[in-house]
Amino acid sequence: MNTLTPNTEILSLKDVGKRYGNVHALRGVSLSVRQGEITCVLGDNGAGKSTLIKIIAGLHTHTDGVLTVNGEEVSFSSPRESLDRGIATVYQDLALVPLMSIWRNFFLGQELLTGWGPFARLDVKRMIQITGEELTKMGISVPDLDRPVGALSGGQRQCIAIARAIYFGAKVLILDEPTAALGVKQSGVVLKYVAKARDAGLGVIFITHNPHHAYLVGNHFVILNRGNVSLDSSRADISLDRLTNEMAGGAELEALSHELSAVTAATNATSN
Amino acid sequence: MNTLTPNTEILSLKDVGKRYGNVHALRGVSLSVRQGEITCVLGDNGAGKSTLIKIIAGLHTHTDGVLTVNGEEVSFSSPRESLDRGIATVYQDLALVPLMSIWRNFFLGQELLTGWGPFARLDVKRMIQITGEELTKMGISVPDLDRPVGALSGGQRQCIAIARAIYFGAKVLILDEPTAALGVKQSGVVLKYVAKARDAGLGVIFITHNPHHAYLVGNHFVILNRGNVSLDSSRADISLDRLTNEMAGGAELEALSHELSAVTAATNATSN
Amino acid sequence: MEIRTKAGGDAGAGPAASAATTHAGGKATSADDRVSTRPLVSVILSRPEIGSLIGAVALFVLFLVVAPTLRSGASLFTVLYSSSTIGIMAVSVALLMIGGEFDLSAGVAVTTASLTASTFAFQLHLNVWVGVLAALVVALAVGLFNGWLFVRTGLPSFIITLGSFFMLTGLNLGVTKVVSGGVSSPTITDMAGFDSAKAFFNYTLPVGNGLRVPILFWLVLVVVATWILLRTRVGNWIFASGGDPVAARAVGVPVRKTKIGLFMGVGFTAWLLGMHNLFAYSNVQSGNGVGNELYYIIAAVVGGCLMTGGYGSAIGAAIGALIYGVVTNGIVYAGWQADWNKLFLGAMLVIATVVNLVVKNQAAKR
Amino acid sequence: MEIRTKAGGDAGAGPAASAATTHAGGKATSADDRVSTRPLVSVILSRPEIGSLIGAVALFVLFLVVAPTLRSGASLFTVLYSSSTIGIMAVSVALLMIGGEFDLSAGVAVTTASLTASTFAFQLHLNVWVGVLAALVVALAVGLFNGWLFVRTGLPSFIITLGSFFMLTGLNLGVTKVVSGGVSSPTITDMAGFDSAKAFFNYTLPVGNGLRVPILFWLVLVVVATWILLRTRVGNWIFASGGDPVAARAVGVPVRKTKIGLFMGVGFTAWLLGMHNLFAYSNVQSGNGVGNELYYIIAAVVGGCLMTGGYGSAIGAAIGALIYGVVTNGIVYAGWQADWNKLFLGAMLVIATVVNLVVKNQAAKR
Amino acid sequence: ADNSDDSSGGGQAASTPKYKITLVTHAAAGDTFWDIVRKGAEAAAKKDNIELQYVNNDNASQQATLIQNAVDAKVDGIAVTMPNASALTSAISNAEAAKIPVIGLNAGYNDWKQQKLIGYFGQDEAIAGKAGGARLAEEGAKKVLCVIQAQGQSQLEDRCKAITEGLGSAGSVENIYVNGTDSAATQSTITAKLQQDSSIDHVVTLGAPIALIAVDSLKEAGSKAKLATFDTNGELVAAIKDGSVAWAIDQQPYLQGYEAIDSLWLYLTNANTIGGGEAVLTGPAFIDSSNIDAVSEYAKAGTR
Ligand SMILES: Nc1ncnc2c1ncn2[C@@H]1O[C@H](COP(=O)(O)OP(=O)(O)OP(=O)(O)O)[C@@H](O)[C@H]1O
Ligand SMILES: Nc1ncnc2c1ncn2[C@@H]1O[C@H](COP(=O)(O)OP(=O)(O)OP(=O)(O)O)[C@@H](O)[C@H]1O
Ligand SMILES: [Mg+2]
Ligand SMILES: [Mg+2]
Repeated sequence: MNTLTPNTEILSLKDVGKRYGNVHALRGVSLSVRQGEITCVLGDNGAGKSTLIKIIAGLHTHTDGVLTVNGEEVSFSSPRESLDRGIATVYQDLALVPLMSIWRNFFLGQELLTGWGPFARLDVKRMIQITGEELTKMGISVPDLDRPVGALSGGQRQCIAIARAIYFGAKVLILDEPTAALGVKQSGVVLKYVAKARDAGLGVIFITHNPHHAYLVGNHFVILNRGNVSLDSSRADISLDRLTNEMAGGAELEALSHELSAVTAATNATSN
Repeated sequence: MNTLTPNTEILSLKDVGKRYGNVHALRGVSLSVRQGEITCVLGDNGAGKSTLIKIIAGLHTHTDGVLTVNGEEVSFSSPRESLDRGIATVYQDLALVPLMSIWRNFFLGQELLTGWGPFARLDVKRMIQITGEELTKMGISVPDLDRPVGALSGGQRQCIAIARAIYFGAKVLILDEPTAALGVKQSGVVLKYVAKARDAGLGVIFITHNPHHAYLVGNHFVILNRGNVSLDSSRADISLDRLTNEMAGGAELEALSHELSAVTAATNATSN
Repeated sequence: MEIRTKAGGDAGAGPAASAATTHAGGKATSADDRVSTRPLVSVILSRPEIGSLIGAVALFVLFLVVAPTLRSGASLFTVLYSSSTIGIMAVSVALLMIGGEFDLSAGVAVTTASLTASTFAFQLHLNVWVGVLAALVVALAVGLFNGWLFVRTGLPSFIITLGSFFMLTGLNLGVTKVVSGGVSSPTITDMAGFDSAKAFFNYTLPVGNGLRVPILFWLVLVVVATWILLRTRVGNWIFASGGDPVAARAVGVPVRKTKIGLFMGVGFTAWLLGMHNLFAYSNVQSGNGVGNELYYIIAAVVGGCLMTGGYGSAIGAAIGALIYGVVTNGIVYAGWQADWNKLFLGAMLVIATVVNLVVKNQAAKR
Repeated sequence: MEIRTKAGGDAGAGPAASAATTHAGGKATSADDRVSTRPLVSVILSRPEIGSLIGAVALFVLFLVVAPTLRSGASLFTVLYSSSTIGIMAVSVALLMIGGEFDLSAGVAVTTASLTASTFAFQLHLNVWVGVLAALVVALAVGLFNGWLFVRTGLPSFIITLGSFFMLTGLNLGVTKVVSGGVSSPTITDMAGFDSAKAFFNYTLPVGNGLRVPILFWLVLVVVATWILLRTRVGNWIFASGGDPVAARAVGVPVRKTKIGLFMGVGFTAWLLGMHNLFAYSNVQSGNGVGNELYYIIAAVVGGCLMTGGYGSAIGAAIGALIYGVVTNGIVYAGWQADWNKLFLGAMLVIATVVNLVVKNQAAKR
Repeated sequence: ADNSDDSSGGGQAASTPKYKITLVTHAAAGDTFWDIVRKGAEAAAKKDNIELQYVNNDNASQQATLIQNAVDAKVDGIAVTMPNASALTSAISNAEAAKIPVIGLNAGYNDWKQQKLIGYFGQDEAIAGKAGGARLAEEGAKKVLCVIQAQGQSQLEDRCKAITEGLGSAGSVENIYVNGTDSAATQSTITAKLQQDSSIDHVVTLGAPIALIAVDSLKEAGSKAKLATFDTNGELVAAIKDGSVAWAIDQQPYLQGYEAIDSLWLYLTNANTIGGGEAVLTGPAFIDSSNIDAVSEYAKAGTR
């Protein structure tokens, strides 16, 4: 299964910054994504993780610094350009069209055609079949692929977005908190997929709040703090415990845990 | 801190069901929420958790069974009715108006007034102040409360919704995956708040995919599986391990974990 | 309990962790160094109406240069009057638009009000003021009907009010025809109460060349609407109902009542303008008002209201109406070829909104 | 690694867990017992156009009863012809609406096309077909301009096309006036190519009382548009661009190009109808077309298109146009008082959409 | 209804078979002028035991459809106004092919023969406009404002053009467009024009309701210009009486409606045609202070 080429750098950011009006959401972020590696980006709420991936995905244009893909300096002005360079993204705030059916959403922007010339038409049958297969692989149960996406549960929608990105991911796969809305089983499936994508030689950026999930698959860890990179370390140089603590508030949670368990114990005593 | 009255039942569901067209999302769900207790609802993606809480919150009307609040049988036709009975809800798909400012969203529907009669006007100063205080307490940093909510990160928005529900929660507090989009620290704060609400005598329904979070605060656990209750147990009768396994796919994740760590080890060996 | 166990082991771990904690915790609300305080000018520029204000000023200056007539006080009052007859309606239409809905029947509803007042008073030989009250009831009822049908059916307001637009147009014509035998309202100039009603609805203040009272109505409406929007509970509900009705409903905002109220608000201003038209022009053609609804919507949109709801201001709508008045009259004052005036109007409209946009983008960049 | 450690301890825990696993895993896609298969009737009922089809049938039956004239074949062709003059435009307007945008200039663009063809051919003494081609270029350019301005400025299309509505109205008048000295297009009946162009754009098929060619154009357009919407890549993009442009752009759909294309599609149908009008009525008043854009939008909305975009069908728009034709002609055939026909039209519009809604709700319940 | 007394038609209704006749006009909804036409037509219909359907649309192609509707309904006769005759050609020839007699009124003076109508009642817009222009010249007009209440309508433009011709070298005419369906906007626009150009000494409106609004504009702008108009209605006659409007060009709309229907009836019952192959002119006539008393009583009844 290991078809790894040497870890060439596919994508790199150097001193990249982004302003939204008076908010300087990212400042001097440097990062690199290598083939066959998973780079985990962690950080507090509002740290700038989504902003970072939106730049790579071409949804926003960075205001400072240099973005390099395959050694070539780029500045994406549309997601199409990013997609065309083989970068597939799962957005945190999803990117599904609620009124469209599941299979149309799955293939949106990358529709399969059959026939040729002016008679080329959507290969509906195959698209439905593939969508069904891919979703089944992810272990979610969607009985009617013609239903509009808007009628699905949050997790089901997330699964479609992930399945799509993985199916179409060519060189780089970006996932922004893909497991947030997912159940234990589905999270597991997603992690497995992410690992598989890496093994197939893709570069992966994986954003998550869950250090356990991150440590389970990551090769490289970057922690963002208020728009700055506060930690950048490879797996070999960091332990899970250290990682958890490096994330803002790690220590606080520990204290809380103590406190809560005391309360819970007390409550249990009263109520039982 | 323990101001617990005896655990009277505030809210109960008996054989409640809900159909969306040809989808029978909930079937024969029975559940009860007691004062000073946290009922955790767990389950797979699409199991019907959000549907369940939308019924209690008055957003959907149930199609079968009986919903009782304070011993009185009810069928909510609008969220207002539910709110008026002291039920505050944090929705999974949030319920914030993107174009409105943070403080206006916080107090939406429960605005504070000053002055009287026809001269009653919004007490803008106090609302801004309270919003700032409550958000600070949750540990999130939002510099300008006049900014529209649409410009905030996913986690920041989630925090506002939670802070609001907790601030206005009167008798029952419902949280649908409140910690999904949150960082470690914010999750901790939310759990602490939930525990505090319980200690203040509220009944809490807490929906999550994270059995760790659930076990940390829950008194009672309900697992939904494809619209049915598959487990209903009080804290005393179940261990965290058991709970994790009862959740669909628990076992699968374990296996996966093994598999992944093997892969990761292999990868590390190759790449370093 | 995984997390707890672990926590026990690592409490107060590395210095990095605790540093982060202090940094993020506590009174973080004021501590974020990423946010520069917005300069006052940019705060001002981010108001919905500012773009259109600048557009209005630019157009006004343009016409002051090319149309010397506009520099006289009398012309200014003509422009203001002309703006006010759009502006009165634009206020309520803007509120409705902020609340997320349209009213295509707004133009003909004005005529319905005028016709009701005159026909009612004339046919029943009552005091004109009774007709005025009857018109108020009918105008509010039209708004209520629109709102009720909207809320009951959940159909887009565009289609509901398009239906009532046609129905009112038909009723204006048909009822007038049946009642008075012609297509214009009966003459009520000689009826009891006419003079006092006229004195109220068509008063001319002895300011300069004569300041007509609709201008005052308009001002008062703008002030009241602005107050409602920014400083009352209902204002909050209007923004929320337009911005995200599902979310608003979920947090307990009475979305349906708010929207019905907004439709009735349009009814109210239609009544006010209808009464002015009736008493200023003594009689009303039953075909009048058709097409004006578009001008009201233009004023609101040019003034910065979002067509999709949830954003806008009453002042903006007033400025939009002013732009309309300046342009339509300015073209005449400039003595430009009448054949081309629609072309100018269209170009001005686009220019005003583009200026609006540029200003907003500038504001966002600061 | 918390989870892994734990997993090691508990692998293959209780029977409950493994039961759940089998249940949820594997070929779950077909295994969910909560979903009853939707009966065929409900699948059909959930199509966007079905509600309006039922509305159309109901109205047709109503008028067959009250208006005996309608029962003749000749009358049917009149109704079809009258519907087609709305329907041709309604197809492209519906596509545009599904793509999330409006075109208020659609009505006058038709007149622009007619005027361009006749003026161009007349002034330059060219073959009429050259004028026809020039009109096509101009009509597409109008669409391109609308689309380009929309994409460049990001302003709502309502306001952009309102601007071009006014500008085209002004241009139609001003240019015609300058070129021909009057307000109607010059007579080109005696010019080279007129007869062949007329034979094409105003052909009457010898079917029954005479089937006029716009009915065929209309049918072809509906078929092509339906094919595009449901079976091509571009159709997918149209739905996505209207349903959620941000999401569509994020997955790589060329939203801007799609929308520009849709605006140009409106230009194309405006040309087609404009040519028919020119050759059927020999000359064109430069003030024509104003207000027709609303009828196109009505047809689309009555036919089930969502005003907010992302949902609808070309067949629905055609049915909407048919409803319009049945109602407007039906009222005349029924001999109802002309004064009230707007009232009837409005009432029918509301009834048709309410029927539409009821049908959809019924469909959703199954 | 057959036996009801009719003040203007007079006497008993005819005992001829009940014919169905459709009157198709290019009226915009809610124009008082067409009220009078219609009243005349209804009076004739009542007298002649005719079932009259009145339909109108100001768009030429829609008007053609209305004629086609009448043909489909197999009516016995059609009366039609033809502001844009070429657009109606095919519909009218369909009627004639179906052996339905068609008569013209109000508009179409130049085209009715070519369209093979059985007669025409109306005025020649050119003659009317020229007469008006000549009268303006007589009154010493130097600068005339011609107010058009709907853009892009030939018959309105033609009136202003004819006035220009009638005025000749005596003065100049400037056209202005107003939004005829909004009194306030109409008033403001005319006011603005008068403020802009104080040399305007005469204002001509093309419809009675617009003239009544222009009265206010003149007042507000403080202009001394004289006001004249095409067509009349009850209020306008009062305005001529009190001197706020100088004169009106009258084309006797009541007569147009009445005669059109009546001559169709004559044609149907007795194959008569009126006019000896020429148009029957119903105007122009001037109504001013000298002859206003003669018409004011009828104006109140809504027939002048
Ligand atoms: N469009 C925008 N306009 C203005 N500010 C923005 C915008 N989008 C994001 N921000 C701000 O930029 C900062 C970073 O946001 P971002 O969404 O990247 O955070 P994040 O790390 O993804 O957080 P989370 O974990 O909550 O998703 C936040 O302070 C946010 O409020
Ligand atoms: N409006 C709707 N119309 C039709 N089906 C719906 C609708 N809302 C939800 N469903 C279906 O009902 C089922 C339960 O959905 P629900 O949102 O309650 O799941 P959930 O347990 O909250 O899932 P998650 O953990 O992913 O949020 C799903 O199969 C979903 O597709
Ligand atoms: Mg994020
Ligand atoms: Mg859910």
